[in-house]
Amino acid sequence: MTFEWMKIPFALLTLFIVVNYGLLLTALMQKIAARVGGRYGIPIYQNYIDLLKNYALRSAITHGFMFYLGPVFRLTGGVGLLLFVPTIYGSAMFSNMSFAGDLILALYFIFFGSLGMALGAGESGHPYSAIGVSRGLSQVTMAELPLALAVFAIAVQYQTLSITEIVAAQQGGFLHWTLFTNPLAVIAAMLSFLGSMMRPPFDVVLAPQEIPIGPPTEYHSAYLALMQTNRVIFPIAKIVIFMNLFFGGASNWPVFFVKVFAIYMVSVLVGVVFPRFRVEQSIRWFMVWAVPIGIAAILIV
Amino acid sequence: MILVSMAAGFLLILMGLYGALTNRNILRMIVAFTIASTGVNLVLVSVGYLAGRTAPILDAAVPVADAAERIIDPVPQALVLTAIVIGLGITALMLAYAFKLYETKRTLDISKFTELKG
Amino acid sequence: MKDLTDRLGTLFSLGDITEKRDDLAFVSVAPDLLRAVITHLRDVEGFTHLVLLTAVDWIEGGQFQLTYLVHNRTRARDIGLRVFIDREEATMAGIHDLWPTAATYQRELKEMFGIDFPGSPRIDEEFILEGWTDIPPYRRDFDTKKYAEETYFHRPGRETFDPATHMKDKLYPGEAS
Amino acid sequence: MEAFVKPGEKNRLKERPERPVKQELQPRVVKTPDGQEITVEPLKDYYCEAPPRVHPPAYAKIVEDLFNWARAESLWILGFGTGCGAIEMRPLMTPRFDAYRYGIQWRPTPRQANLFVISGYLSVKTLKRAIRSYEQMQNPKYVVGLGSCTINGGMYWDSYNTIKRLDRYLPVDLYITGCMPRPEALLAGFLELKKIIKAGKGEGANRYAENFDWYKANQKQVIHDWDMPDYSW
Amino acid sequence: MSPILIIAIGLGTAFLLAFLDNRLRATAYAITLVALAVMSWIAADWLFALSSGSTGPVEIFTAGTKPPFAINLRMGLAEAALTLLITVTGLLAAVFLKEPMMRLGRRSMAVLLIATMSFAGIVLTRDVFNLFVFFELAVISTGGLVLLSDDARALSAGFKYLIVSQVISILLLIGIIFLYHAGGSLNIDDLAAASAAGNSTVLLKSGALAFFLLFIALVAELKPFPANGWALDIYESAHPAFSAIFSAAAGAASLYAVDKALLIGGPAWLPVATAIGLSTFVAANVLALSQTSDRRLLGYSSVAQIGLVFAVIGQKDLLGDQYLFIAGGILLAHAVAKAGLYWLSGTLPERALTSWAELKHHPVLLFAFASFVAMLVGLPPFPGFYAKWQLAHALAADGRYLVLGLILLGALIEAGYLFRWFGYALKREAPAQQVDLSLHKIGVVLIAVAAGWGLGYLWGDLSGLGNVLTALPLLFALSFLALDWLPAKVKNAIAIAGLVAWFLVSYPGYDPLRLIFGVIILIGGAVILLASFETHGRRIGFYPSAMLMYAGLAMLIVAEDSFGFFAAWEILTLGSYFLILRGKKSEPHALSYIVFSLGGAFAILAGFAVAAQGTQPFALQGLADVSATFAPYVFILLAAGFMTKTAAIGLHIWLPGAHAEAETDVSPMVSGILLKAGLYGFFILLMTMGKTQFYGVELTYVLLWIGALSALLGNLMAIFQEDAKRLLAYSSIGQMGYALFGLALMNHLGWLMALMFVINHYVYKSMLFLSVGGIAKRTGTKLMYRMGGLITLMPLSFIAVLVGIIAMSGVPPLSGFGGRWIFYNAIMSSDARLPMVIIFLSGPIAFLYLFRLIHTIFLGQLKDEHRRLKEAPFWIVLPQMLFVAFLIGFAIFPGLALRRVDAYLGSFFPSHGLAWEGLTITSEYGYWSPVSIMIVVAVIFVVLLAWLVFLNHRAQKVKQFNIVFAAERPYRPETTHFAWNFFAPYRKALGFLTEPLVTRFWGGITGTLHGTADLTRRFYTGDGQVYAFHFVGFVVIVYLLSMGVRP
Repeated sequence: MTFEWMKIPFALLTLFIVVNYGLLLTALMQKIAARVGGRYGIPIYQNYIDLLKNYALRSAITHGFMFYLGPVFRLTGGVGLLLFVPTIYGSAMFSNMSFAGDLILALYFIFFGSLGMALGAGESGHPYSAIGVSRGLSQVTMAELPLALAVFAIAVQYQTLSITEIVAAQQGGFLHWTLFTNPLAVIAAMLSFLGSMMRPPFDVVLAPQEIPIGPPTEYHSAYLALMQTNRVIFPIAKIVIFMNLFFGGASNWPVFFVKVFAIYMVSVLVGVVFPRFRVEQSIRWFMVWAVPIGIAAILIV
Repeated sequence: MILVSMAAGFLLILMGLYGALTNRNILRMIVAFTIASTGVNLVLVSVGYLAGRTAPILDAAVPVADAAERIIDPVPQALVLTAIVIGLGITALMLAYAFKLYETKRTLDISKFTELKG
Repeated sequence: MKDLTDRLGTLFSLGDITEKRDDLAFVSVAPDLLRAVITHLRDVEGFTHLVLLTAVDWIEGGQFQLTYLVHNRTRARDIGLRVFIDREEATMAGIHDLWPTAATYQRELKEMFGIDFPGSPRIDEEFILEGWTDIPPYRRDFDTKKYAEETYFHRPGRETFDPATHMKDKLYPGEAS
Repeated sequence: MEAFVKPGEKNRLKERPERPVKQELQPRVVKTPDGQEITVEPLKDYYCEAPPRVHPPAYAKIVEDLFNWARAESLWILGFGTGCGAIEMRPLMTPRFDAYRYGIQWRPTPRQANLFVISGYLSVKTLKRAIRSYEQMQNPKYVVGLGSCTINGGMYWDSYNTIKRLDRYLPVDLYITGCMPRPEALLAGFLELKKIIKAGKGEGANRYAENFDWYKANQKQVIHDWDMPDYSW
Repeated sequence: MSPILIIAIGLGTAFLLAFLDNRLRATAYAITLVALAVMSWIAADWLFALSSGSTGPVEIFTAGTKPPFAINLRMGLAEAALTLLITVTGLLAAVFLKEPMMRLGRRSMAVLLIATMSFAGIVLTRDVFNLFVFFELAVISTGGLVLLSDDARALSAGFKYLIVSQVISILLLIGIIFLYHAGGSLNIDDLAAASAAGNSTVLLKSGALAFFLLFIALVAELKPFPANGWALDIYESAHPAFSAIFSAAAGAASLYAVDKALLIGGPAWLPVATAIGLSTFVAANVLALSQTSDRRLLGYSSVAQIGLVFAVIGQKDLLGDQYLFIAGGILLAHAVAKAGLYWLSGTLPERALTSWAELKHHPVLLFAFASFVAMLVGLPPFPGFYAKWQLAHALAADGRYLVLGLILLGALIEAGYLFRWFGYALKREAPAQQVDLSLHKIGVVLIAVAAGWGLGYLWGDLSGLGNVLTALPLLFALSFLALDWLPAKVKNAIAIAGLVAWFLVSYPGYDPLRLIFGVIILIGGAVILLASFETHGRRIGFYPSAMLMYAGLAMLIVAEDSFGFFAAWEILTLGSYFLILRGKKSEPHALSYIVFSLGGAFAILAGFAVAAQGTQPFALQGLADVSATFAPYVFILLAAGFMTKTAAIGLHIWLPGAHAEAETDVSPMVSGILLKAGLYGFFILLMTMGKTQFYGVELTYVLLWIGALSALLGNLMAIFQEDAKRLLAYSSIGQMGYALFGLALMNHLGWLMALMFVINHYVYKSMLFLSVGGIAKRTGTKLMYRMGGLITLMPLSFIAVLVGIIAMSGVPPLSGFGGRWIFYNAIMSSDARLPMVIIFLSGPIAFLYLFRLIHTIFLGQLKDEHRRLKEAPFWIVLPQMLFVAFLIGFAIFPGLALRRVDAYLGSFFPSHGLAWEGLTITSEYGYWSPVSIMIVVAVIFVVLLAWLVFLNHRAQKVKQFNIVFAAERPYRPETTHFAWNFFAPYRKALGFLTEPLVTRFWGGITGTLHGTADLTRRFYTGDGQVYAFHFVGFVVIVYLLSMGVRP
């Protein structure tokens, strides 16, 4: 795999598809959550409007250099993550920029956006931003652990760190998926997934009403719009990793849509049923439930 | 005879040591040490004594030629002499100390001189 | 309740005693006696809870009436101590050392009535009103309507009714008032 | 809208004596680590002093119409309940009324909200906070006055401590009458607001910026201890 | 000239003085000095003659006849050396004692002469009774000289001394006479010959008892624990010049007397000597821990050192021809240092240890103090160092591990209190007192210093292992002592030039591994030194210390044999100790650093000694061939030693304070560079010894766990720090844990990762320490919550920290990610799964403290007092910018540094290497293309930034309080800056892991030691009679024990 100029239009195409799918998907998920609560919910196109409105706001303020760059970091993290992971299995073009690095790159690039965001939020000087970041970082350390264990387990299982090869190893029927060949790792990873989706019970980072909404308290207008854009790309990019590692990947777009939807649903289903954990509670929860499963996963492969 | 004097010597040493280690009065300690060193001297002499021989003084009575057979071992005698002299020196020094100690604190109780410890 | 007021009467020289209910009585106390009485009530009679501290402006008599309402949790009864102080020199000794919450009441009274409690914490800070420059608004010589008219923009065209006549007119339009 | 506000209308109210600036906002001398003494002027050093700007609409009408449509369909309300009306707002989130259907949602921070619902009477003390919050919202932004208290003082018309006409202090786009208006009335009001916005008439923020001095004078008229910069960015 | 003249001159002059008019004091004093000088000259003459081989040992027969009929003296090499020591000490003491002697007149001078003469006599004589006579003369003259003191308490001390001496002399005389009775001679050699020949009468029955009495009486003169209270009182209260004699001359003489006596007793008595010596060494050192008076502490130390030499005498059977070298090395180092310290104490009017703080105003005296302390502890380049090295090897070769262990333990305790004292001198508030700077006193001290260094050179030459003092780097470092009068900027330029030049000279000899370390140490060191251009004035003491550390490091990586390695290790430890001690509040931390480091160094010494099994010199490569019996022990000892330097968890408690309290430019040196010494050690260890089993446990597996735990706990503790430099220090513990983990993986990529950590950690930790240091310089605090919002004022520092934390947290696209990528590839081929769980956890935790660092310092609310701050000084920013450039370059082209190393590591681990093709680096499992990552990220970033600027270019710049604050407004920056206890919920959840158990453990150990010392002190009641009892009891116990163990 190497770079070809043709990859750029395909990367943009991927981005376009994912943004649109993400906007609709997020709205759909909100609708589903609303239905659980007995509400009708937002229109399916509401996210487009919100995004457009925020991009169209006329005024903006800035707290400084890092504040300005924060959303850029954030969205770069999302877009980069999406592009560093092969989207469609078997398509040289939709493997995008995955020639730049393997699974490890993807796992560590997740932090890129968070770091920039945290810095930007920090420069806003708002204490709630800092509190939110503190909570988010605290929670993510423990939430990431089961994922790291699961990833290590399957990397050992397939003896490779290349995402493409991991997907390749799962082809030939759904029974070859990691989900069935290494269920413990998948369970551990999915528990970790819950923790990283900013949905209940792990949404104390944003905690609306309590610390307004945590890190982005000061963000607005186009900054917020960039972050909203990321908010639709980033979960999908993350889900793509999960899909590739655990659920056999996707060899075409329809399968991609279905699988992403299904995985996303997991966090939504959990989210609508459970109340919010405090940070130390969620850390303990991960330590007690997710980490042992992850350890078991790496011990038995 | 030798045994008696040696035993007496050791007895004196023990008495001296006992006295020196149990008496709190500095002067009594010095006296006790003098007794002990007398005992030491006695032991010294009795070790060198050989029954039936004469003092190791080479004069007309004891010609050089047969000195080895007739005199007792001269070395302990010499040692005793030296030891007595040295003992005297130390006793004098101790007495001088005792005097000075008494001057500073007007007491001769050894257990009162414990500014330095630990 | 009677037993309590009797007991109090033997210890302190009390003023009027009004028994409102079985579990509520009001006693008038001289300002310099208040502290003794209320401490006694708190420490001996078990009135551990300061329910409220409020004031009434008896402008006609030139007096402020302070009411200290204390509550006995175990016996479930209240006693109110009434203290009358001079309206012109409105100063009273605070009880914030007995109940820390009293400081807040005292702050409010300072702001709303202009009754001073020297030594009470933050007594001179603004409480509800920010930047108030007029006479304290709860004093009866403060004309709130006039103040509002002078201070705030009013929307013209507003009608006001006396609620009683208005309802009477509305419900029984035929009857002469 | 002009029916509500006549900017420039002369103040005919009693002048109040000036109050000195609060202690904590007065300049103070601070010692730096290397021993110099510098003066910190809180109002100047901590706050941006720039006045608000008028932000013109997009140069192309069609674009502005699109934007206005989006703004109208995406009303983000600041979660700030000023009076008893706040209690009438909550049911809007419930299944019974479900305001989310109309693109309405609540934001906890003024930075991200563009609709400020003044839900009931405003005491002078709250007015100060409401102004601050309003100014921290981003242009374009809308104000809806809820209930008679915001219109003419309502039952507090003769109170020494509540304002009687909101539109003298903030550029109100819409009043919803009632004491209190029920949630249905609120929904109806919001739909009306959408029409206003779509018609390109929701320019309260620009109106506020244009008549900033007038608004500010009115505000300072009642808020005697003005302990903030003129515009809270 | 005949050696007997030494005695004759001493005696004769003393007599002569008696006839001199008491008013002619100056004359008398001159005569005394001349007499002592002549005595010294005779001894020196003999020493020269004997050591050059121009003459052999001679016997002098006093009465013209041979023994037993006359007394004979002997002048051999040892005697000559000791006599010289004694006479020179006497001479210097006489110089030092000028004022009291002139005041007290000729008698005091005569007594001094007698004392010197009698100590020399004790050394020279071969006759037991003559020995007794000299001892008694020594007692009498001591009794006299004690009174020279200004201290009124000396009187009672002298008397106590006399009491015990009386008991001793009784025992001695009885012993002598019965020995004579049994052996028929008073001559030591005759008696020894008789006993060696198995002559029944000598060592049987009464003979044995007789020897015991003689032996124990002589041993008593060594002041063995616990029968030594009297001697300590003398040490404490006598005039320091006399205490010097008492410690150096009397101690040496008594030791030699015992040594001679043991000729009679034969090897059977050596274990007794060992036991008494060792127990005295350890116990006296423990007791010294709780002393507060300088002279009493020195007394305990003297007792301990003499005990050590006595223990060495106990190893005489083992040491063979090295005996004199070892015993002499320790004894001379002790004598010179102790005399020097006593003399130094004579220049200070107050007795509290802390009152030595006055010395800090006198760099020369401070240097003297440091030299003496190093001499006593046995650090290079002093004789004790070589002696200890040889001793350890001899002991280990013979399997006397207990002796070795106790000696090292005692030495460690001794180092503890001596360095603590040195710390007082440098860091405590000096009391209002004047150092007595009389030329003759200072001169005497300086002569002792010179003697120490001279002996160091001599011993280095004699050791046959390579003279440390001839190593070029060390000489370069020491030359800064002479250059210390230059302005700091000039010295800095010289230092940088020296480092670079040495690198240029030496790098052709490095293999790729050493090259990486070499670049970091020398070039990296030079870059950090750029920051030192910031300082003004002369910065006395900084450059010798820093360059000493660099010299040690430079010598470490070129060391081929264990001795060179160890010497370099000690040098760098010492240099870094002085460097760390320079920090404002670093006194306790520097102390724990040196104690841990020396503990580690002793472990290394023991490890090498066990490994060498007597082979000298022992090439480092030889570690590969250590027999399976010893291998695990060697591995454990060396690993423990290296772990004290890398501050692995459990041995880490010195690090945070030491790094955090150091000066701005010192922190990066000790963190970025010094820690690498430990890693280098591990490289050597693992390269040679590889996997080693200990009772079935794979030791590298244990290291894996230790590394993982260090990573986790180091990181975890870092996130709870409020002090920025402390945070970085704890983070170093974690980072070193990672590197250790990588090494312990024992595969190709693990090592590559460790190397990558070596490079990366140097760069970003140096950068961060400099940055934080620069900020601390400007803000005047290191507490993060007192900073905030500095981004606009110090943008360059911010960029450095930003780049540093991106690199450190392993977020692409900077170089930290490369480390993580290699790490994952490395663990893929490892079987150890469980420790990885911990490593996985510690990665994200690092993110926490890094964010905290950048957030609380640069973001958030700017404080009032910081409003006018300027960017950190140019010279502090410059290296940071170099590091930033390097980090970015290294991120794009890691191959420049790693490719060769990768190939080199292939010679150890052929499999699992990396393939470097074009822009992509490929491992067996995955691939990584740094350039592509950089480009993709940069393109996306720039596009999005352009988009945002397009939308938002008119954004209003607002100020710090323009935030939404729940409709309120902030009042003060302090209360608006969320910084203190930043990770409070984390503390709730995982704070239990950071309970300071380790600190408590080590605190418990030192507490127990101090408690023991305090308890034992109570035996020293100060009552002379009790001391006599102690002695008698000691005699009885030793008798019972020694008779019990002997047939």
